[in-house]
Amino acid sequence: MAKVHVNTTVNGDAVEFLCNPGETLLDILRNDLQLTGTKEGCGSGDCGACSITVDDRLVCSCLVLAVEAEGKKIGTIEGVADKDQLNVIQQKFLEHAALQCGICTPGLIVSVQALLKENPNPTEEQARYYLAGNLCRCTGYDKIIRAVMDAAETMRGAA
Amino acid sequence: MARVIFPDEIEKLIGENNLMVDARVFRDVVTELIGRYPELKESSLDKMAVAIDDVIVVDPLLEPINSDSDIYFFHFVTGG
Amino acid sequence: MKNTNEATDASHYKYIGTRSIRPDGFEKVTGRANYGADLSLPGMIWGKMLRSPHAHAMIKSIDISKAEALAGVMAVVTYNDFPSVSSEIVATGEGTEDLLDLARNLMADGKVLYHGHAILGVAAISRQIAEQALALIDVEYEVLPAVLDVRDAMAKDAPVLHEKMYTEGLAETPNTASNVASVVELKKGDVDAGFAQADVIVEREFYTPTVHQGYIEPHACTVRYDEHGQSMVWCSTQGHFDVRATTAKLLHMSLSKLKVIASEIGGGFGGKTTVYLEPVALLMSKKSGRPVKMIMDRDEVFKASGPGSATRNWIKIGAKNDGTITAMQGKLHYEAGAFKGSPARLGGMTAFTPYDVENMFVECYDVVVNKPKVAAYRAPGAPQAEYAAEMIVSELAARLAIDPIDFRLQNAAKEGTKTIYGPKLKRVGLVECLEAAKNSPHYQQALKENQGRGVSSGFWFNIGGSSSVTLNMNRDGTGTIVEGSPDIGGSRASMQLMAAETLGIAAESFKTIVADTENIAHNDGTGGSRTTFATGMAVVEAAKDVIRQMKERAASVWNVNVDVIDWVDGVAINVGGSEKLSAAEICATADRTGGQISGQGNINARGAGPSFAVHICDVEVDKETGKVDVVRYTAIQDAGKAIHPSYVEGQYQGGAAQGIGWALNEEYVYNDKGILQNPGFLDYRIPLASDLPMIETVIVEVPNPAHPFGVRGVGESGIIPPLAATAYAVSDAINAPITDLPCSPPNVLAVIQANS
Amino acid sequence: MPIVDYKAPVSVDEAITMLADCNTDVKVLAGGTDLIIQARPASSNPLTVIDVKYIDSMMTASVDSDGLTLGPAMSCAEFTARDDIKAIYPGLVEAAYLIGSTQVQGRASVGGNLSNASPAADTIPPLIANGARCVVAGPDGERDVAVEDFVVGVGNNCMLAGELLKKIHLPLPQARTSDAYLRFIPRTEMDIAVAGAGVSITLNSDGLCTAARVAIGAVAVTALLVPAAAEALIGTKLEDSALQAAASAASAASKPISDRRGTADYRRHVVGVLVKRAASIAAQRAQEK
Repeated sequence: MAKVHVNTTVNGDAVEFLCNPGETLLDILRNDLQLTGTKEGCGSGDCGACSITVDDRLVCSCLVLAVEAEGKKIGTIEGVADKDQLNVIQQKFLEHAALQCGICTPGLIVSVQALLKENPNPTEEQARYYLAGNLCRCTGYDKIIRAVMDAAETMRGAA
Repeated sequence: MARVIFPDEIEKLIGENNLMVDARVFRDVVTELIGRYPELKESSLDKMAVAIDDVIVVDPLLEPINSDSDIYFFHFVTGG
Repeated sequence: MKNTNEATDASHYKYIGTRSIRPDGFEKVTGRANYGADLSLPGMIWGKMLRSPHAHAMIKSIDISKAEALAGVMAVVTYNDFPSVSSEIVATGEGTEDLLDLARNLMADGKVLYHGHAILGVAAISRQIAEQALALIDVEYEVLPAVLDVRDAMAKDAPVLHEKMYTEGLAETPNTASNVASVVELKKGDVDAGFAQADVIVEREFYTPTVHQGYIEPHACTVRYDEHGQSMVWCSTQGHFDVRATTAKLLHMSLSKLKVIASEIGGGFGGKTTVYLEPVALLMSKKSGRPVKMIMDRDEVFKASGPGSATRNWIKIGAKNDGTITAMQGKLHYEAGAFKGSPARLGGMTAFTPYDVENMFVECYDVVVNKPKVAAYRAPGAPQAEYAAEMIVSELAARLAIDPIDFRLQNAAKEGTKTIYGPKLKRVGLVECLEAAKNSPHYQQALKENQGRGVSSGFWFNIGGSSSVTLNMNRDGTGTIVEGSPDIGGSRASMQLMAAETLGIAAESFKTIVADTENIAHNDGTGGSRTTFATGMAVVEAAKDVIRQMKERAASVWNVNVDVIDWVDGVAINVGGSEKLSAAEICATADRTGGQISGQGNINARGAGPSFAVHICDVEVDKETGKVDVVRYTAIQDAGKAIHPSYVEGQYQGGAAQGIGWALNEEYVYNDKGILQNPGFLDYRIPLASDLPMIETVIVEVPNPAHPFGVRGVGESGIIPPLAATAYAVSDAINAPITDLPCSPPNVLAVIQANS
Repeated sequence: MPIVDYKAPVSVDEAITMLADCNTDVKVLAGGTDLIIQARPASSNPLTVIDVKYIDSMMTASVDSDGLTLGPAMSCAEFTARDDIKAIYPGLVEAAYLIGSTQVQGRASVGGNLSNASPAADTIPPLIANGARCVVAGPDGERDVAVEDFVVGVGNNCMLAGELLKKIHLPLPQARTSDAYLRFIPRTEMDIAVAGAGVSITLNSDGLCTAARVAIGAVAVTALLVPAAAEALIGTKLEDSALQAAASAASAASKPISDRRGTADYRRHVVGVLVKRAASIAAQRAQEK
C-alpha cells in the first residue's frame, strides 16, 4: 500500500507528512508530528479529547482521515497559547480550577475557543450544549462552565 | 490488660470474639495471640487494619498499648 | 496513643485555604503535559491484546502460526510466558489480591471468564499490523454457560467459574465448589431486640448495575525490558510503586531492577490501582528486544478493566414513632467479576455508619460472575450499600412524617459513636453537614409540579498509609517538593500550600514533582483519599525537618545555642539578639555550614480522616417518557480543613456528577450470552455538560484531630450520596418507590406505569 | 488499515467514473463520522474511499420557488447555520442539529446520515415528512427516488454499485405549512435516537389541518411514513383527542426491537408521545406562518 504525501498547515506552520490512506489525522498528529497535546479518549467521536480545528471548523481528529488534511489549515492545542503567553481561555481554566486530571482539557480549550469565536456571548445553556461533545469525568463541568463564561466576558471586554 | 476484639472471620477461626492480653506494644499482642492460637499464624491477621483506642493504624508493630486499651482488628480499608 | 498533632487555629493560615494556581497547570492547559500514551522511544513497537469473544469458555487450542508469519510481527506472548506463578496474597493498590488471579486476569490460563478477557499479546512494528495479526490468530473454544448475576451465580445448579473455590466464612467448611467466595458478618448489639422495639419497619431489596469509573484516558504504557540493567515502565497509574511491586513479583525481578515512572494520569477513580498491560508489555519487550507501547482502545477499557460491582442489597430498618432508629440490618450481595475480591465487606462497613444506632447486623457476600474483575471505584463498595440504606432511611422518615434531615440529625453518628466494624468515631462533622443542608437556600426552595427532592448522607474512611516526601532546598531559598503520589486532581498545589504554610515561605517558591520509583522511597498509591491527608502529613514532616536544619545553621552562623532560634515567616531569628537570617540567606551559605539542606518526611500516617457528605437533589420527571432532569443540586461535605478550596469543591462536584450518572443512566448492558452491548461512551452514558446544572457546594470544616492542619480526605465520600439523593428525588416526584438503578427513562416509566 | 486508497474527484461525473473503475470495495466519503469507524476493524475488506467534498454541487444548498436543493455532503454545521432553510423547514434543520456533537456537526451531512441508512437516523423522518426526493446518479444516468423508498433496510439504501446520491430535493411547502422533529434520548445530547418523529402540518385559515405527513424513526428497520397517523390529524384542529389518535396510530405502526437503547414496549410508547408533541409544535409553527 503506497503512502500518500500530504501538504498541510498546522498551527500556522507548513507541514508535510506521509500517511497510509486509512490513517486518522489524530494518529499522524500524535505519532508522526509529535503533537501529543491532542488526546485520544475513544477513537469514535464520543469524547472530544481529540478536538482540533480544520479550516476553523471544530472536529474530532479521530474522525478525520489524515489525507483529508491536504491543503487545509489545522489548529491544535499547541497553537492556542502565543509562545509562553496563555490565551484568556487557558488562563481562566487555571484560575477557576476547571481541570483536575487534565486529559480532557486540551480538547475542551480548543472547543471553547471555537465556541467563543462563533458566539462571543453565549448563555450558560448554549455553552453547555456546544460543549456536550467534550466529556469530562472529574469536574462535573461546574468550574469549566464558570471558566468559559468568565473567559467570554473578559474577551468581550478586551474586544 | 488490653482488650482485643476480632471480626467475624477471626471469631469463626478461634471461637472467640474478644480476648484480654498483657501487652506494652502492638508486637506483644500479635505474639500473644499466635502463641495462644497457632492457627492465626496462617490467617490474614497481618493484612488487617487495626484500631488502637480508636486510632486506625495500618501495619503497626511498635505502637504503644496501654493497660486499658481497646484493640480492634478489622478488614483492611482501601479506596478508589 | 495520644495524638500530638493538634489542629491549629484556621484563621492564622497564610497560604492554606487560598486558591493558588496549580504548579502543573501551565503544562496541562497547553497540551505539554505527558500522559500514559504520550511517550515514544526509538525502536519502539506496538502491543495489542487478543480478547475473548465469549463470556465463559474453555480454550481448546490457540494457533498463532499465521500471526507470527505476518511481516512486522515481533513477539507473541501467552500465559505460559509468565515465569512460574503460585497462589500468594500480595498487596496491590486495591489492598490484597491473589497473585495467581492477577496473572490469570492479565492473560487467561486455559479458560476465559468474561467477554474481553485477554488471551495473549502481540507486538508488531505498527498498531495496524498488531491488529492485523490478532485477526490471524485462531482460537478454538468450548463455550460454557455464562453466569451474569448474583442470583444466577448462587443458584443451586449454577455453572461454577472456579473449580477450586470454596466459600470462606461459613460455619462448616463446604465440600463443593461455589461461586460465593466468602460470607462475612458484621454486627453490633441485637437486631432482633431492636426490631422488637420499632413502631415502623421498612425493608426492600435494591439493585445497582455494573458501572465504570469512566476515566477519559485509556490505560496505556511504554516499557523497555533490560535483562542486565534497568527495566523501565512508563504508565498511567494511581500507584507506580504498586505497579512495580506487582510486575516485579510476576516477572521474578528485584525491585531495584525495575523503574516505574508515573506519567500524568488522565483520571482513575480507583480504576488505575492495578495492572492490565504492564507485565505483558514487558514480556513482549523481553521477547522482541524492543521497547513496547500499549494503549487500550475504549472498548477494551469497558470490557476488560475493572468496573464497579453490581449489587443486590436487601436492607431492613426499624424506628420508633418518635424518630429513634432501633435496628438496621442488611444482606449484601456484590459481584466480584471473574475473580474473588468485591468490596462487599466495605459495603457492610459503611452502609449504616452515618447512624448512631445500637443494633446493627450485616451479611456480606462476595460472588464471582462472568464479568470483568471489579476494581476500586471511588469509595469502593460504599455507594451501593449506602444507596440502599439511605433509600430506606428516607422512606422511613416519610412514613413517620418527619423531615428527612431532622430524622437523620436525630440519629446521626458523632464523636464516640461505635462503628459496626469496631472502633468509635473520633470527632466527625456529620451533624454540621446536616445542619448546613437544612439551612441551605436549596432546601428552603419550594418544588414545582413534577419535581421531587431527595437527601442522602454518605460516609467514607480515608485511611492514611505510607508516604515519603523529600524537600530539597535550593541555594536561592526556593525548594522542590519531591513526592511519590501521582497527582490526579490538583494535589501538587495542596502540597505546595502545606509546605509554604509550615515554612512560612511563599507557595510559588516551591515546585512539586511526582518522582519515579527510583527517586523517592515507597509511597502507597493515590487512592482512598489519602494523598492530601497522608502525603500532606509527610510534606509537613519534611518541612519541619528543613526548619530544624535551618535553625541549626543559623545557630552555627551566630555561634549560639539552637534553642534561642525562632522560625517566623521563613526567617530565623535570634531571640536573644537582633540577628535575622532568611531561608534564602541560609540556603546561599549552606555549604559553609554543613552542606545543602534537604528535609525528609517518610511516614506511615496514623489515623483516618472520616468525611461525611450530605447531598440534596431536585429532579423533574417527564411522566410520559420517564426522563429525569436534575434541576438543582447541592453537595455539602466535611473537608476538615480545605487546603485548596477550589480543588476540594472540584472533588465534591466531580463525585456528585459521577454519582448522578450512576443513578440515572450508567450501566453495563450484557446480552444473555454475557456479551457486553455498550462498550463505548455512546451507549455507556456518562453525564454531559448539558445534562447537569451548576453543582452548589458547601465546605464544612470540622478539623480532623489526626492531621496537623485538620485535613480529611475529600475524594470519595462525595460519590456516595448522589445515588439515593437522586433516586429518592425521582421516587418523590412520581410518588412510587424506586429500588433498581439506573433511573433510566424506560425503568422510571415502568415504575410510573406499574403504580398508576 | 482496511482503507487502502483515497480519491478526491472534483465533479459528479468524475466520481461516477471512479466508483465504476474501482477494483476493491468502494464507499463514498462525505463527513466520515460513520464510515471511518465502520472501516476500522482489521478484519474488514480493503476499501477505497471517494471523497466527494471537493465537488461544489455536493457541498452547497439553494432555496428557490421549487423548494430546497441540497448538496448531500454539506456539513450539518453549515446547513444548520442557514436561516433561509430554517425559515422553511425548521424541523429538518432541528434534526440535522441533533446529529452528534458540535465536532461531529462539523463533518456529518444530511446526505451521509441518509445514505448510512441507520433506522435511528435523525434527518430521515423529517425528510420523509417534507416529501423529500433523492437524485441518484450512475453510469446509466439519473433516477429520482422518494426518501421513504431510498432506505431499504438497516444500513442499506437502494443505490446500486457505481451510483452516487447527487442531490436531495424538498418541495416548497404549501401556505400555512410547517414541520417539526423530536427524538427521544436518555441524555440531552450525544445519544442515538431511541425513537424519533417528524411531522409536517398544513392548516387552513380556520386552523383546521388540511394535510399532514407523519414519519417515525428508530422503531422499525427503516423510518416509516405513517398515513394513519396523518389521517388522524387531517380534518381536526389538533385537539387532544386527535393528537392522541395520531399517537396511537404511530405506536401501532411501529415495529421496534429491544436493545441497549430501549425496550420494544418503551419505544412503541414513546414514539406516540413524540408524534403528539411534534404535531403540536408543527401546527403552532404553521399557525404563525
